[in-house]
Amino acid sequence: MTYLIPLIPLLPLAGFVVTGLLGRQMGRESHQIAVWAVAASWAVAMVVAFAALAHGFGIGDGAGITLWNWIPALGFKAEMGFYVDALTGCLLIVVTTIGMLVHIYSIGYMAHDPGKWRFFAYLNLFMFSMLLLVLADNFLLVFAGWELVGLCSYLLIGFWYPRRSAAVAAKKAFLVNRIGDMGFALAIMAIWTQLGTLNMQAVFKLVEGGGLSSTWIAVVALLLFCGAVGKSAQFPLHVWLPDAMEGPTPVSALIHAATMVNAGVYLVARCNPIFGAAPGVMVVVAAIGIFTAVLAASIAFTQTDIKRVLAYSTISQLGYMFAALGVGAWTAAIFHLMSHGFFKGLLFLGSGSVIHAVGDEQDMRKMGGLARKIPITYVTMLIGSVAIAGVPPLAGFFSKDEILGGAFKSGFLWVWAIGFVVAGMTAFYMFRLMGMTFWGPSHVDPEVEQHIHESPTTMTRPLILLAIPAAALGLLIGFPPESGLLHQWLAPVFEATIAAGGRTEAAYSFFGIDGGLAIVTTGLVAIAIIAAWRLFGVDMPAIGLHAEPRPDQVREVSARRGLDFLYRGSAAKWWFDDLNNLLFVVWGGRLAGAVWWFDRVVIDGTVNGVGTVTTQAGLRLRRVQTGHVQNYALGIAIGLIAMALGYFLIAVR
Amino acid sequence: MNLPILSLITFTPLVGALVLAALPSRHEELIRRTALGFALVAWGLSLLLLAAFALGPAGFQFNETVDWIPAFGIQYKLGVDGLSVLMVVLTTTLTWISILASFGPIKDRVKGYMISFLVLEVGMIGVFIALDFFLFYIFWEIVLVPMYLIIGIWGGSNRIYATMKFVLYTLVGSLLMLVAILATAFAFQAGHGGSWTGAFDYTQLQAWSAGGHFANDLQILAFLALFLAFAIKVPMFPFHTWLPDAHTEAPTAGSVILAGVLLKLGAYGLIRFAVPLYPYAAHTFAWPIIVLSIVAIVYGAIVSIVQPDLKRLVAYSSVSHMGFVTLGIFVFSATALQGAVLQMINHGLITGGLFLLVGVVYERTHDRTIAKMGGLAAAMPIWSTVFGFFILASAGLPGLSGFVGEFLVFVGSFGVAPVIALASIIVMVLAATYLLWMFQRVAFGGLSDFLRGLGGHLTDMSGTEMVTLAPLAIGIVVLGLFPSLVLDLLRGPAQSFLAAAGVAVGG
Amino acid sequence: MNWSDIGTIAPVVASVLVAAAILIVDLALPNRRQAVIATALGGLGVVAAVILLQAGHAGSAFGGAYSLDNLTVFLDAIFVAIAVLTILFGVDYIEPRGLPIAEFAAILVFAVTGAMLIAGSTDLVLLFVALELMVLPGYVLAGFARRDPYSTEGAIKYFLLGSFSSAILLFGLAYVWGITGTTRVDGVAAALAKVAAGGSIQPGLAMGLAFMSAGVAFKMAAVPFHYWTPDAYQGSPTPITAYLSVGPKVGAFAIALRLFVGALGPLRADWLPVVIVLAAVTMTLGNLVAISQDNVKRMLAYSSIAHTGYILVGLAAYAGGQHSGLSAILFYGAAYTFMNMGAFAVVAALQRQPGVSSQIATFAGLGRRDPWLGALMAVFLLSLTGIPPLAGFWAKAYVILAAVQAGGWLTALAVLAMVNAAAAAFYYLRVVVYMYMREPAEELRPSSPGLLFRVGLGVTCVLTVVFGLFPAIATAATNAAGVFGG
Amino acid sequence: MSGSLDSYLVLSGLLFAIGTFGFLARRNAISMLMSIELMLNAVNLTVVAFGAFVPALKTHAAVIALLVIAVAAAEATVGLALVMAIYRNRKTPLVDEYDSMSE
Amino acid sequence: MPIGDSIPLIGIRWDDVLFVALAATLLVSALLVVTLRDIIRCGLALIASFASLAGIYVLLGNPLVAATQVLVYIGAISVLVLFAIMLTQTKNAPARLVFQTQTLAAAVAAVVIAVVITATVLATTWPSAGQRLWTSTTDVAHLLFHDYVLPFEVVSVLLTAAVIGGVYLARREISKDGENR
Repeated sequence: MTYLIPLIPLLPLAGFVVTGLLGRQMGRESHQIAVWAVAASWAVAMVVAFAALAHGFGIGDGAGITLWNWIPALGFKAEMGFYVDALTGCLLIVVTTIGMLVHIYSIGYMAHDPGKWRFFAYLNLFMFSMLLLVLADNFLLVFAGWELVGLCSYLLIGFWYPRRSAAVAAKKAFLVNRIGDMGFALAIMAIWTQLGTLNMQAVFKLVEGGGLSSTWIAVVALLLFCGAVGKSAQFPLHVWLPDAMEGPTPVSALIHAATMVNAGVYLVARCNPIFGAAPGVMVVVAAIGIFTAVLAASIAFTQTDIKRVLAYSTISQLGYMFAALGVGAWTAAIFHLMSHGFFKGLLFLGSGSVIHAVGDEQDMRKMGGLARKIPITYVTMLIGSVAIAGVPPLAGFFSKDEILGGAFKSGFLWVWAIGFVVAGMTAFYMFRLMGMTFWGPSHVDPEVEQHIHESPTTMTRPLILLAIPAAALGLLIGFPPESGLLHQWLAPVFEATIAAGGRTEAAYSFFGIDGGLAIVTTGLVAIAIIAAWRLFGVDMPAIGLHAEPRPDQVREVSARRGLDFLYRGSAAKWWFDDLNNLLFVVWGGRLAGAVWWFDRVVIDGTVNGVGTVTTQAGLRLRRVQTGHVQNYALGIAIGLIAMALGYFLIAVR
Repeated sequence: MNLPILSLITFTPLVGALVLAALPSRHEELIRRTALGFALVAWGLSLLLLAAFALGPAGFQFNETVDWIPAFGIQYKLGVDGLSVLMVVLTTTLTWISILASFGPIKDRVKGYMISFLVLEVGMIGVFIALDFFLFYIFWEIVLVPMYLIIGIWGGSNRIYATMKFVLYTLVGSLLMLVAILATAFAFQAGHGGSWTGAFDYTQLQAWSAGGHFANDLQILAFLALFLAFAIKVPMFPFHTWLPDAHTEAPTAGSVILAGVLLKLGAYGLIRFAVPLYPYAAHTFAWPIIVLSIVAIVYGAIVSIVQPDLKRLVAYSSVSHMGFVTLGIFVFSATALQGAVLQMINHGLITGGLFLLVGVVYERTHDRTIAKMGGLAAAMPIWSTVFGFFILASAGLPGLSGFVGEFLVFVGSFGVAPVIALASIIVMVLAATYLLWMFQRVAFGGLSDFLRGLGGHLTDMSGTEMVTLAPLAIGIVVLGLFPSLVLDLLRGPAQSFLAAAGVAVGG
Repeated sequence: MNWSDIGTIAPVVASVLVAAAILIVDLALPNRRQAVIATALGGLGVVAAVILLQAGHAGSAFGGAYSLDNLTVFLDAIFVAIAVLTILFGVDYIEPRGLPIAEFAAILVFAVTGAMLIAGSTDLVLLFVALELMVLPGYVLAGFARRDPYSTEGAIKYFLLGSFSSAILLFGLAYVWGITGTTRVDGVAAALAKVAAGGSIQPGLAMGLAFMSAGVAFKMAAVPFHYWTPDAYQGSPTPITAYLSVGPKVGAFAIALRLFVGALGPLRADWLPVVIVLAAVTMTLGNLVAISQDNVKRMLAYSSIAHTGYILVGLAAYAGGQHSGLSAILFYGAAYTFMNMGAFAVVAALQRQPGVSSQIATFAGLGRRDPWLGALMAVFLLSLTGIPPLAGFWAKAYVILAAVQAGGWLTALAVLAMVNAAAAAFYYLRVVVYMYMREPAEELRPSSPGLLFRVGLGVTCVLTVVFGLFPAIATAATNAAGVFGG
Repeated sequence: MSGSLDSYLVLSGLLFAIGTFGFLARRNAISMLMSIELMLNAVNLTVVAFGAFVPALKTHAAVIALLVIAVAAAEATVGLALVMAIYRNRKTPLVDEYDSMSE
Repeated sequence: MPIGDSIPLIGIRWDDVLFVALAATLLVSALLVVTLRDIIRCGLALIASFASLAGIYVLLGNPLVAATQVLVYIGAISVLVLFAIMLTQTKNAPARLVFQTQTLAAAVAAVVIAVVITATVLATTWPSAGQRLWTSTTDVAHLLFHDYVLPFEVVSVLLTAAVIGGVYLARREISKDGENR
């Protein structure tokens, strides 16, 4: 099996190279190679992934292959090698499946774009990078993939480069990511200098064996988490992800919902032996995660751009995952990662279909009543929404429930409490989105309205294909709770850490605390959904639900004393962008300008000043040469006297 | 093989220069091709050298020694170790690329230009292979004159100011270095009963230094003089201000060579001479130099952000990138040193490529102001793609060579003191900031009014231009994936460097 | 006096005879300039041959007043070369201006005879008389374009100040003579060695040294005794400036060697500080003022002052205990002779047609208009700057090496010299800038100098390069310096 | 008084100083020339005085003095010829009007 | 009747009297040379100072030098100077044409030099015999043509060169060497 592993990333890489070099010449068929490459990669990945899951590969006993010694420096070594265990397998499933579906979806979505070949080349490159990240067996290679996915994200966000906002968003995404990457890079250096290896399995062995002092463990964990925060758009580096929606929608689905943004979660989960040994850092992870979850959810409340709502939702869900990691619910985090990957991928692709339908309009205030016009999209998105809202028995319910349960049972009551609230908020804003988009009266531009039509099959089929796991994944791998298939798969990866943590969890008790929590949460979700229906309307004749939206009430609620501040803050994304703009663009620009001034005036001024002083001295001194011979003679006489005095001084010495 | 291959490589361009001198200056095309031919021959010879170079043994290979001025023990002594070989290949490669890249842009006084370039090559190669301190100095100074002419004659509007600044600045450093070289040789002579034999011989000087025979105050003074000369050349903060001017005014190929090779001369001098000969002083000043390097790394990047001119931006980025090199040298770690040398090569490839690309645009627009650009991605897609590639390489993207060098420096310095890496790693963000912002302004957005006004002149890259860039791009990818090609060559030099610097070698 | 004495001073005798022959040929064949030139060059060739025949021989004549040794031969060779080059460069310049070649050549040869006598002088009186023989014709040469107000003005300034300094020098000599009681250099040295051993020197001797130092410093054009240089150099006909910039200067250093090294060597610790200060002030002031010059001749005049400073570093190194300083002086003298004459010769070539000024603007576009002349000028200027592998570089290197070897304050002086050299690059390269990087204001015709002139330029250029690539002349310089022991 | 070397040397020193003053102060080239002659005479006086009081220098002094006188004559010849030449160009013997080459 | 060594009654030596008289004449005439306005009178004063110096040479027991002084300085150089004065038509001139603006500085410098020399002379112990020695002319001739024959010959060459140069410079000639520097 091991020899198959390199094929998984190399197939998309080959696709990238071929499409990149020849795509322009291939014209309308430029997607072919890219799509087939990913499809092939998917096939191989499935074999590998299920083999890995079936074998129950865990820490240190997975399948590895080393291609070559990448950096054989004196005092440093990093190899080009891959490693597959159960965790990798889970990720492979998500990445390749959604990746393949997004590729197929894009055939239709990008059909008329002149840069289609470029788009597919970039997508293939992304697939390669992401798979490299997932498969890498050492930290440096993970970092390489880490940076490369950042690059692809940059390229794809800025895909429509003539649009200034796209270019700016692309740059912002890359830069913010890089801030986190600095931490990751430092972590790698710390690991190398402390342990002398970057091979992850070897590092974990060493950490477990006590090869690293607790201080260094905490430092490394914290630095790694910095990287994760950047890539997974956690507070305070969450600002890039909403802007990243400037990219084509398939990109948002693939990169900014289902795969790349999960890299942070993956990294922390992958490094569970390190994090597990740093309880303090775990608290930080949980805190940042849950804070991000509530922060992003609060912003999602008021956004009007359909993709931005989904983006903030993504941030919020990622926060959940980090909270799960932080409380030690490792499997729950990965579970949520997978389910979220599918339903959020679905939601994004669906939103792309919506945007496609209404003539590239993303403002939900100019939508409404689309349910009947684009039914497939509507239905699949509804499934996604229900899933994310956490309505049983869809995927989101199980994964979210495990997270909240994990938090509660491991004593992180505050995490649970906030997470509980966020669950309600999630349901609310998702149904706000559904209501504004699909239900109620149409606000679509009459011009456009006539052209609204369902997307082509290349686009709808992926939606359907994604809706299946979004609906069924929970039951499939997450049932029964806390001992489903996924738990069995991932146990080898996490069990050591959990055991080392010294917490033996009580068995899942449906008729006990777990069931209670689930019911409470579900209740809150139901309330939130109904509230959203009241405010934004619902129209589901199949189950006899109908309610008109009430914009007046929305206005009234949002203007209520005490709430108006929250409303404005939410709408303004809590002013993070403005703060960043002030700090980095305005003040940073001024600082750079000041430094340049310093360079020109002080440093270069000194250099030129030396020249000027020299020249001026010359000009002054030349005046001695008056042209009058007696002046010269007097000069000589004075020189003579000086010399005589000099000699006398020496003589009497 | 008893072929004096080093002399052959060194003097092939000189023969070329003489041949060119004999050609009548009106046959411009013939002159161009002859120059390229000789540069290619030198390149081929250097590749031969690389192939014949034995990886195993430490020390210098292909040695050639002829007494030159026996009265002072000055020899014509050449020899290469892994470091030198790499630098020679870099030099010969960039030279032919530069010459080829000059075919179009240089239309005036072609003969003088090509002669200058070939003579420049002689000096540059000579610096890298001279094993006699005095011979080194002579080649060092020979480099100065053709570059002075290249900037001064074929440069931009403010070329005279720039070239004078370049020359005077460099001369101040190098003349003081001469004093230091002579003082060192004299100390050696005085220690050998007044015999000048070997007083300028690198290996003997180094052995003498390793024996701890150079007095501390001599070391301090000589090191400072050498350091000044090399720091100006590198250039290190705060001796860097000649660089933006020189780069901005130089013709494209001049900038390529300036960035690609000339800056390396300083770093090479530090590695080859300044540290191994004066280890005490090197250790004494290591921390101040490390601080200066970090300042250069961060400062160069910050200043790059606000540069209005493409070339000036790349020039300041060089200050930042070369900061890694000096940092890597003075943390005295094998890893960091290897990273530093790798960084030297990377910087040659990447920045050389960036200057070529800026030159491509300048050829068409006769302007380099970033504010006037915009939308080139649509107008010149191939150019933009290649430009983007080099920018990413410059930003240190993994998989490309820039990453490995920088990372090795980081790791090495982190091992010495994490605070160094902590202070300098911020450049990851800053570099991305200035590069991507520049790229955004140049390539993205709609086509600017200025560019639209050029109409049909705004053609994409020509075949020749792609040929000049292809080797660099290939080098960047290959070294990014297989840095061992370089690192293996550096094993010996790094070990002997550290041994000379008095640091135990790990790994 | 006997025949062997005559044999010992054969070059001097031959030189005097050449001067006489030139005048006789001119009288016998009026208006036949070729004959005069042939006589002069042929005669100087004979002199050169005589000098070469003397190479390796040693001896003294006239009771020790004159000594033939390696130093004499070395310096004589330089002086003859200077004479030949001056004639080669002069003809093309003197002719179009209607000045007589014969007088020019004869007076020049007289001056060079004086310089050659200095080289061999080991007697204070002979030294003084020889010095006068060198400088008096020099005054005449400076004013050789006697209808030209600049030339005569430069000449009279040169003359007045020169005579003044001669009187000062002579006054100092008288005191040294009075105290040591002998005019023979070795006698003086022996007497002073006793004084030096005694520890303190008499005020009278100190004053004598002061006056003598001032006099010699004047001849070298060291600051603050340099005032005559710019005016005399600028005023003189350019080939004569070329001569003045090297002949009297090398002559002055020959005096310094014979007098300060040969006679006053025992007191060198006493004159060391003076030389250090002189050297420092001289090179700094020379360079600073040269930077602001717009006339190339005047710029080169100040640059020659700066070079005096560099050579003085060698003397200081000797005084500081490093014998190698002496060979450095000699090498510098030789290298400086050729590169500086070359530079002036290019100026002269440009000024071949009367009316062309030596303003720097004249050089604009020279590299394009006259590529060979431009290239030659560039070589000379780069050599003067001290760029390897040209002669000027080695000259500086040797001087610096000697200074560094001496250590202490001399190291500081060496550093100062190098800083100065860097500053000097500014004005030398400024000419290159004009030649290659600027377009001419007005189109000048390429000056096509005559064959003799081109030969001269070729020789200077080749020597400048050859001294650089194969500084074997250093061996000769070392041998010559060996005269003073060590 | 007349039997002491010091008095002659002081006398020559004063003469030298007077000559120097003349050289520095006078504007006429010929006056300057005359001042130089005074200085040279001062030197000669020194030499002869040494000869008269130091036995070892006795005869040498006369020879040196004679040579100096001859040199002075040669200088005067060239100097006066130069004065003639420049007078023809400038129509003035006042040297401070010869300043066409000032900085 | 032989004259005694010293003046009767006062006891001052004749030599001293002569010395003082000659020295005074010398200094005064030298001062006149550098201070008189009329340059012809300067020339005449110059002759006077030369003459008094010749007297001092005699007093110093060196009649040969004294004779040469008279012949060369008074007979040749002074005449040349006077000729030159005539030829340059310098007339009695107002003071501002005689003296430089830097006269005061010149005077200070001259005084300093005088003081330096005087102080030096007085502070130095000379290897003096304490009495005047008489120089015999034959000795001088012998020395001149033995030890000093080379300088002597060189001086003759020097004079030749000076004459050639002097003649060239002073010769009247129409030529076209207008220069532009």
